[in-house]
Amino acid sequence: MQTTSDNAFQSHYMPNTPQERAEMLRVLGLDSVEDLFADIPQEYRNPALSIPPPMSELELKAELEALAKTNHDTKSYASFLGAGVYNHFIPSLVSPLINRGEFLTSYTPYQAEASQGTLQVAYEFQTMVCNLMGMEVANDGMYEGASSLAEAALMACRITGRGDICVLDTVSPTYRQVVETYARPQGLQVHVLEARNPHLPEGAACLLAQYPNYFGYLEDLASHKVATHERDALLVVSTDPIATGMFRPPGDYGADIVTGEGQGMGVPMSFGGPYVGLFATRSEYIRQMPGRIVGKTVDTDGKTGYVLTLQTREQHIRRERATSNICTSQALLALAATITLATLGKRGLRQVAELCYHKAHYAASLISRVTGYSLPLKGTFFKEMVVKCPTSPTVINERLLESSIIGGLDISHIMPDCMLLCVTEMNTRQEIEALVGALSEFSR
Amino acid sequence: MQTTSDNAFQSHYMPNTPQERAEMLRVLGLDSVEDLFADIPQEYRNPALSIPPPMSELELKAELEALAKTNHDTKSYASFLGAGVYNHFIPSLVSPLINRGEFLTSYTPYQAEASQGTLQVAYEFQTMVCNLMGMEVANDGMYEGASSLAEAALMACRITGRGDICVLDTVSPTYRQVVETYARPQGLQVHVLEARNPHLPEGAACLLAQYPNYFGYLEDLASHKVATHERDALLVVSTDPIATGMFRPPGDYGADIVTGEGQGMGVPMSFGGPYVGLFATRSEYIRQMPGRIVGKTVDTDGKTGYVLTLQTREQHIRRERATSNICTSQALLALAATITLATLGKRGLRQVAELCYHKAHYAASLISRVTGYSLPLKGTFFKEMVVKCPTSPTVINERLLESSIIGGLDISHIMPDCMLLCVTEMNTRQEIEALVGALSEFSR
Amino acid sequence: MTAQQDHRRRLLMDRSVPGRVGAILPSLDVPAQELPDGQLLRSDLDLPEVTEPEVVRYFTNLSQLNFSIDTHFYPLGSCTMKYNPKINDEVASLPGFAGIHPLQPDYQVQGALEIMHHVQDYLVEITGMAASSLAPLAGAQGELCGILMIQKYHQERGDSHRLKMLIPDSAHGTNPASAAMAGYHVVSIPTDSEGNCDLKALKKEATSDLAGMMITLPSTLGLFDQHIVEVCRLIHEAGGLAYADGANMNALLGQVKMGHLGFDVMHLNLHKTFSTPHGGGGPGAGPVCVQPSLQPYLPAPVVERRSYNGKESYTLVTPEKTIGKVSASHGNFGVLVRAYTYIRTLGNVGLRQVSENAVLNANYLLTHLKDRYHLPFDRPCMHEVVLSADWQKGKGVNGLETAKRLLDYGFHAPTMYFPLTVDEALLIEPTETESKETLDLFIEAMKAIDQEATETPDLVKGAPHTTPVRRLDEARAARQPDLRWQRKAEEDANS
Amino acid sequence: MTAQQDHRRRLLMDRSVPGRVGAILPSLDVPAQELPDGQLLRSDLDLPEVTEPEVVRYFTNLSQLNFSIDTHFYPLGSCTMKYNPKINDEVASLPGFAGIHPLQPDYQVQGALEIMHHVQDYLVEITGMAASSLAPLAGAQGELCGILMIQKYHQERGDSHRLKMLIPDSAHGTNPASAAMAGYHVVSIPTDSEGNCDLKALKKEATSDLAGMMITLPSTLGLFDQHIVEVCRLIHEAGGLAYADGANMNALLGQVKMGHLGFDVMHLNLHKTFSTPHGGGGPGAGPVCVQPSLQPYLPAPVVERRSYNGKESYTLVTPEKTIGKVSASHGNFGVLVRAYTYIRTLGNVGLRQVSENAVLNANYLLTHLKDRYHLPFDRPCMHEVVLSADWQKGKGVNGLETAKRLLDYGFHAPTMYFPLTVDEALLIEPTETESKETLDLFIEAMKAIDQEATETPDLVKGAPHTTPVRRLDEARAARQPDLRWQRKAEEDANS
Ligand SMILES: Cc1ncc(COP(=O)(O)O)c(C=O)c1O
Ligand SMILES: Cc1ncc(COP(=O)(O)O)c(C=O)c1O
Repeated sequence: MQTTSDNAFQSHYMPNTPQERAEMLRVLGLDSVEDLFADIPQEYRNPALSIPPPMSELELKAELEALAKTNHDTKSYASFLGAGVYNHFIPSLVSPLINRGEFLTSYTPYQAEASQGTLQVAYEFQTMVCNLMGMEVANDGMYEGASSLAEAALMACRITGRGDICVLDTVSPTYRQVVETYARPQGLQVHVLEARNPHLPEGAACLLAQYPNYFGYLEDLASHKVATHERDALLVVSTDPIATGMFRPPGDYGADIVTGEGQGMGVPMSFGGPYVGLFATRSEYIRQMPGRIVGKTVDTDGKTGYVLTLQTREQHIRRERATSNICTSQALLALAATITLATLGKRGLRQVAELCYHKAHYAASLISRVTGYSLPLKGTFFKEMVVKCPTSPTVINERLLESSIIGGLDISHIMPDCMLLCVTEMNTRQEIEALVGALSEFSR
Repeated sequence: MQTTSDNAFQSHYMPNTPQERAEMLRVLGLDSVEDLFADIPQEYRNPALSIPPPMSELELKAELEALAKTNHDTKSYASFLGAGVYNHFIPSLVSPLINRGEFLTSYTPYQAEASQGTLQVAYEFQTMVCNLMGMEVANDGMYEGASSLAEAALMACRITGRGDICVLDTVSPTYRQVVETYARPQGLQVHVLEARNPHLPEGAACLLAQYPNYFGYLEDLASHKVATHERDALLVVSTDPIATGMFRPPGDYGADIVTGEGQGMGVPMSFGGPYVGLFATRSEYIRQMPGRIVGKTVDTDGKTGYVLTLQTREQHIRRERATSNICTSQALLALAATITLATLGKRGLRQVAELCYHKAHYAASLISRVTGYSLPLKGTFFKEMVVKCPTSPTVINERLLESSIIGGLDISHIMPDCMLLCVTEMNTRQEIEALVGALSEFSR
Repeated sequence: MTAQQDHRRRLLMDRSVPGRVGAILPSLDVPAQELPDGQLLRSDLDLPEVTEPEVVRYFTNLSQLNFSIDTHFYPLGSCTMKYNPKINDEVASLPGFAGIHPLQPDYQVQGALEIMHHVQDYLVEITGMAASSLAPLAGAQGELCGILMIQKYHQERGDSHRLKMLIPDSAHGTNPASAAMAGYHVVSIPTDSEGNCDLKALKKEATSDLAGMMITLPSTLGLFDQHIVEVCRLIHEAGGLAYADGANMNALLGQVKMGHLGFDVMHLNLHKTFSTPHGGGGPGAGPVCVQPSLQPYLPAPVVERRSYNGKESYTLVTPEKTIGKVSASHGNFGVLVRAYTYIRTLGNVGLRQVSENAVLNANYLLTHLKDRYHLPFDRPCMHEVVLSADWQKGKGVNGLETAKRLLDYGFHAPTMYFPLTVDEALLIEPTETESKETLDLFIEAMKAIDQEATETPDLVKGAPHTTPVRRLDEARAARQPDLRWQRKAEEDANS
Repeated sequence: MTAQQDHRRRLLMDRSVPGRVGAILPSLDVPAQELPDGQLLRSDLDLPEVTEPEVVRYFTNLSQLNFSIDTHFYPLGSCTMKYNPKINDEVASLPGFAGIHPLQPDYQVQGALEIMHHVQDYLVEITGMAASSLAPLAGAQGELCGILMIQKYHQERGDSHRLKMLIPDSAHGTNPASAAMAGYHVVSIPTDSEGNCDLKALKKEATSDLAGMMITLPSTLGLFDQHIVEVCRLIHEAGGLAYADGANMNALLGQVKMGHLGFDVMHLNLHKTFSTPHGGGGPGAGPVCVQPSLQPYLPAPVVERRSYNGKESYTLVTPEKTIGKVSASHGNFGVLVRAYTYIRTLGNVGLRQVSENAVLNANYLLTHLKDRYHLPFDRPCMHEVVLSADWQKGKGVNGLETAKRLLDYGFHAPTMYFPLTVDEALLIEPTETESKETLDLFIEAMKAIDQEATETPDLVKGAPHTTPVRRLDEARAARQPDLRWQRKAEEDANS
């Protein structure tokens, strides 16, 4: 049996056996591996390490499966929770494809000739992001939606040479926090403006909007564009790519930078990550764009191939003058999104968007008929809506869980007794009606 | 939205669009696809097809997940059921590797130059089967354990030119049934002999034994070999490959043909299949062996490669004079077994076997101390044993299920009130003790 | 460079280093028990000692040496190499399906039995038969079951003298092999000049010792026998039963039902028509479907639906006069789940489109290639087309070489030299999941090879040139069989 | 032949055929709702129209164009390309982990929070720090967080004039970039002739405007700074804080704890040291670990364990003086599950063996190669060794060409031209999961290339020769950026 005493433990991940270690040390002219660590001051060497001993795969998997079961997941619960992270359909082919070792265990394609798979996928991804957003150029992905928006704000400041970032109050509060984290240290100011009537201060660098906004409603991008243009500022829009399957994309309204959270396109919710940030802009701004960019070129035989390009923007070349510090990004999730979009295709993405739309509106129509509930906001919403409840949404949610329903997000701190409810193509009519039934129990 | 009217339905599996079909028909000089089926008598064409309409992946997956949950599986229940199919550890790497499209979606390697992956795996598999069994040659796998044994009996009759198949009463009753199914039509006789003291009739072709036997105990192969040799008959042994991780293999005892069920080596139980049959014999009998065989050779440049070989035994060449009708076999499961054995390796397989042994014997020692229970059989058992119960095992099993335990097999029809109980490395001490606790409730 | 490439293909036992491990097992959590007599234990076991990373890299690299559906057009005739949907594999591996034991009592596995029952029903509906059994594990085993049913049927009627089984000369090798395994005397029936069963020959052989006839429909020539109803009638007239080899059902889904044409029994190849990945040579599943007359003989078990106190339940039963069991369990359940998923996904409408597109694609190839390759039967084909390379042979390039050359063009080769009745046969089955663009590229390649046969025949004869190995010496493999790794003598001495 | 190969790489939009679909979505099961004003809807969307089989074949073929850990030795320095255990991916995709939403209330996700809490604890234990936050999504974001903590720490103490961040010249580009993003003035500190931080230069810059210094340990030269304790002391003396870039922790696991050496804050690259597959460039995770002084500033959220009525529970909290949030959620949870699984699998004993073997393997390469490649710092290295191709350059072959030639030998190239301070640098990191046989083959290849540089330099200069494409024109890519597929003019006219 495997023992855990130091000498006896031979890991299944490491080939060197004691004999081989001895042989290699002989080549090095050393007595012990210890000698290789001689540069570490003696008094700090070999500290105690209070980590459990090695564990077999069989036992560990059983333990983790048990732990996983303590979570309330979408296989066992109907979920109406959204607010930036969504339970969307993931085609079965995504997992076997992204888990192919050649994609999964390669790295940033620095050696283009040995990385054409990754590189061509990136080119496909950039194409899709541009097309979804209605923009001219896109990068190969960012960490996730919020930091993408933050980086877009920084980019707008670089382009305009200005330091005032305006953000609508209909942008996700969390996204606004992340913008703050990124902007503050550079001495940039973040101003929150009322979305109904945003007055950009003189010298504003940009206006950040979310579309559909945090509350699920379409933002009036056309008039926001006018407002920003008046100030020679840039319009930066964070969008839900699924919404662009049916709604006019931000690029159509003249947005200058468009970002987004790509999670909804083939990436599981995974308690917050890994996801993939989307980032697109106009061609003229490309040299100010953060992130990796892949371009098409030819090899010495004239054959088409792909390479990392415009790298002089990046940290590994430009160092402290880079457009961002981003290095390891979220390539695998960009691959998942690319495969998902390829599978859904032109027609499928629209179908998904329309299913969301109709189901969300159906839910809304039922809920607004339940006494005590109402939809306080007006306008066009996509798959999310604010529902005013007769009592605390947190209390309601506890009750819903008993009916195997994960309710919407409690946003009482923004709008009293309000819940941000999300309905996607994953929610069946039965689930929607069960939700409405359970909500009715609180009606007054 | 997708409709299901015949014309509108465009499947995601088939590329031809209505436009393309029209274009292709134009090339063929035809008006309609119907015309291609003109050879089918008109009155039988286009019958009604009462199959449900097409279904989306999203809905179908949900339906199947719900259906799967109605089954009582080993993720939710501790299982002590064996009798030929076992809950053994499957390393995590097996699934991603066997699901690689290049392995998964290729076929029998008729084009050797385009199938070296599959062929080399087969050569590895044959090597491992030989080494496990202690035999000289092995084929690339059969359907499963029982039909492998049946084919071995037929082979023994061909080799000896005789028609009497003897089988021990300690061989699995199901395996014996399958031998009957295969032997009867050829006019071969199947004789069941008492394992304690088998008297082979004059002119017997072979003796079939199981090792460990159906009841979990080691068969006395040494003396069975003597008995068969006296009659110039062949000793055919069906074995559990995991047992060969610690016990002397049948080949050591002079078995002439060794078969087995490979399921325990990396293949899920899957309610009975797909599994993989093992088949090995002596070199001298190779031309009588059923199944596919892969051999090593060289290419025109002298490079090593692998090919299907000795194909003149097979149905596609020899037709009615073939050694078997087997064509599509279970290659993917042979791959799973090969990967599993490579991963477990010399040391791991022994560890698995020893874990089974110690846990099964621990369980036996506890159970035999519970009033009303006993172990009626004597001898050395591996991971299974017969337990005599105070009441009907079926009744006991119903109760065990309430404690999340799947009990052993009720073999009352063979030995009154007896249960065939199996313990593997997958059963924790806690599970074993819970089983014993639950069994005690029936003690009298 | 070669060192590294050779290294990649080094066998596991040559990679083995004493002391390396590939898995960590749990330590023993119960008191160690007394081991048996040492005589019973094995002293050594030659299995590799390699690490997990090495296992992964070795098998990943090996896989890349294969052509496959996921990477290549694979028009291997008679094999229905169609796309295998990924959802099928995903659902088959759900714990509720992959983690259940075949001997669990019925009440613990109702979901599994329900699926099997549906598959039985769907296959009955698709074939126009009365009942089915999912027990057979592949097409050949389905054939054996079908023949055993015919045999038992005759025996039960006291007709034990019927010892002859007719099989067309174009049949797949499993047909005669299966008939022989059942103890039948196989008589071959020739094909007529139209590619149909030669009725004259059939009539001559339809004698009173006839047990039955096995007919592949469409035949392995890719042709729908124009006299099939007459053929079945003749067999019945002689007191025989008509067996349909349904491995080629991809041509006929929703177009015609075998049961309507006069067949008594048939098998289906689920892995082909219903798209289980072929796994380098299996697993498959070969369910049998029968008319009412043969239902009592079905191989065990079959699933029955029962109503009890108004509650439906499913249970495994043994048909009354069953021919017996052909495996230890209930069939290749994992394959059945895939077939179920496939049928539900495509539905009635989709299944019909499968055969339409499969047949359309094959005829598209036929039309484009028949000027350059000899078409032995010049009429529309079904889902596959048989061509002959005998024109090319005239130029010194045979069918095998033509096929091997296709590998260089990035296509898997068609089935070669089968059916045996066509010289230099190339049996091409494109399937419905391939696109017109792919077919066009294939046509282009076939034409280019024909041209090469004229202009640069040595190029074709030396093919393949671009595969991981060049043409392999099969004769040597058979003459000096090397079938497993063996420790070299000097190593043995050291170990 | 080329047609078929070109076909395989054709872009999705070039494969698109109007009317094809790749997925069937459910039909609407609720009454259709009124659509909004058509003005709000988009009229068209350029996404491909391809089938599921084509998607699978396209991406499968593309994948094969990559080198990867699962297929190749990949000694890319500074990237820790070690084996990524398959169990990690399996458990991360369990429904209980992959199917939970980051905004579910704590009580619904206790299992997830428990894992995060354990990871926090393990990292604290491994680094010898006091607390950690798992929020940063990659190493670079971890750096930014660390620097923002330093910044806020100084600000809270009224030390807002500290605007200078020191960074050794060998540092990874993310270090200066992160410092700049935080608004710092970056000052580069040279490396001395031994490969250590130049203490003289450091002393000169350790002035009262010093905010801190970012030090990679071991450095990107693969060296453990022999005066590291002195370095930290000097920084502290000047009132600055010492930041450790822990991306190279693979060398030090269990050998030494950063917290003991005097560092105040550090980040780890979980995807490197703790083996999350690198995915072609992510995802990663860059947790930060800090001394007590910086704990209140940790990025949000962190997980706390609470005892309530004797019951333990886990909850997400925002540290008191947090620098804020750096993403919308809690970190790359899927990566954290993998790291947890990895740490538990190897355990205390195994983690220590990781660093031992990683360092041993690197030194084995160093010893064998230093005769043929210039070793700028001739002392034992840690987990990676920096060589220079400047001797080869003398023969007319540069580092890039040497690296590209390795691809022909079936090895991924080392990191080239980094660190910037070494001419023609080749940074080689073998990792602990590679075997001696592989290292020997690599050594052989490196020596062969050196010989080729002498004998057949053009062979090396023209490399690679065997990859799917030959040397690519990067200048053209940058000069005429072609960054996405665009419809050709004539197509536009037709569409
Ligand atoms: C026409 C025909 N019949 C029977 C079979 C045998 O089926 P299996 O290979 O599943 O045993 C095949 C398989 O290739 C076939 O093509
Ligand atoms: C030494 C060092 N520091 C920092 C980083 C940045 O980490 P990441 O790529 O995860 O952002 C890297 C990554 O390559 C690195 O090697």
